Amino acid sequence: MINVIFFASLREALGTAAIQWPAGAVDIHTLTGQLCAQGEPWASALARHDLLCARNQQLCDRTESVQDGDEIAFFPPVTGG
Amino acid sequence: MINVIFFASLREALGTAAIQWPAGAVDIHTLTGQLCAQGEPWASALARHDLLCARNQQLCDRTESVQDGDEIAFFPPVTGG
Amino acid sequence: MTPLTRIAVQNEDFSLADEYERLQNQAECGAIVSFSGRVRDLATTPLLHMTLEHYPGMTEKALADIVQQARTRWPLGMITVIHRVGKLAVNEQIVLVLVSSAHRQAAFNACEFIMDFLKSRAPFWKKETTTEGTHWVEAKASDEAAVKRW
Amino acid sequence: MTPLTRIAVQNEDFSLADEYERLQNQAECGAIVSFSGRVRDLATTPLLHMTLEHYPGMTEKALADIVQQARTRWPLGMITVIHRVGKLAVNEQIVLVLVSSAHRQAAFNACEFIMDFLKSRAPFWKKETTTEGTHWVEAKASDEAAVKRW
Repeated sequence: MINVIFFASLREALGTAAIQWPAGAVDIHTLTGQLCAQGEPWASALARHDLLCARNQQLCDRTESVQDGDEIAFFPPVTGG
Repeated sequence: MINVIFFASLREALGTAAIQWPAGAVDIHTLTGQLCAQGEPWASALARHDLLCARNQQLCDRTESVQDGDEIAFFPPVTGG
Repeated sequence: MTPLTRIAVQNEDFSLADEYERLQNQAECGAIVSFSGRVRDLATTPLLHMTLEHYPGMTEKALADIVQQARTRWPLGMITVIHRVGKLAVNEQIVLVLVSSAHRQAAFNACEFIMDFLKSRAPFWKKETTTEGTHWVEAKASDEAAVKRW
Repeated sequence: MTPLTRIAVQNEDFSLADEYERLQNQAECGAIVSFSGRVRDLATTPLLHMTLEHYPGMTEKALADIVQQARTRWPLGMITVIHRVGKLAVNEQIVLVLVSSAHRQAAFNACEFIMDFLKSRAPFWKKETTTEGTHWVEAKASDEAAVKRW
């Protein structure tokens, strides 16, 4: 399984902070497609082109590969400091 | 009269912190020449090409004009901070 | 021995004085630059408070990574990065970055570098509560541009 | 009303904490950058102490002028510049520059600008006393170069 987590406005739009998702997607791009295929609110919320993602707590591109046991996070642009 | 003052290593080289000098020099360049004409240690100490000068507590060039009652300062490059 | 890097993500307020005191030990590092950021009320509708969310675990790693990048670029002594999370009132302190170095420009550059990358790469999100409701703060293009300078 | 600019040339030590506290009032200025410099012992012969000479009267004017130049370049809130003179031991604080602004980059730039110009334009001179005698510190070409950047 993959632990998929969401933060800030994305978490609120999805109404969930984390889901367990079956392993199988080769990369984050594919995983995003699988999540969007669930319909709304997933398709709209994950369509934001400025969303960032991280694999195992490290910022990465959508081309980053995904493996069983990974923690994949999606979140809007950060606004700390 | 002009109040001419010296700081730091220049003050030590001249052995004096301040002198009263008759007005008459048109600019600081001329004044410097008059001071150097006193011989040593003036000629050598004031020959340092990196010496800075100030007229009435404002940094200036040697071309700055001099008037009766002015305070003219000579000093080495500053090293504060 | 005092560790060279101190990173903290916390609810509690911090004291610049205490953190500065900690950096005083290193005789060879004569230059200390600090940045501190506080909650501002610049909106047209009065700000009641701000809530800072973060990504526990990743936040500390991201900050440590940014500090490490700074250390590869400049000769630095001690570095402290503290970022608060949770509910913060107007005028409360949010973030502190302290950098010591033997060289003034290195300390300035590193402190600004850390702040620039913290703003665009560390997983924190601000939500503002005004008299008219709550909203997430939008990221600024100028912050992304600031990162591109380095 | 708290004055926007505070300039002090003094024998006594200063407290970053106290000066920082003074800048906390301005709600619109969320960014505060500070620089502090201390006496370093980097020489090959051990430094016993340092003596700072200055040009009373001109020093304060030169610092006020530098602060004024910074204010024409960036939108700034409160600014504090404190420089010590007289005899200072190794590790003692020499100089403090604190700048507040609504903008992070403005605060960083102004603090660095003030330090660069203070180093090359304000009439202070350092004399070091080591175990082998006393000597005046030489000005560094890098400090003059730092001023040319602006």
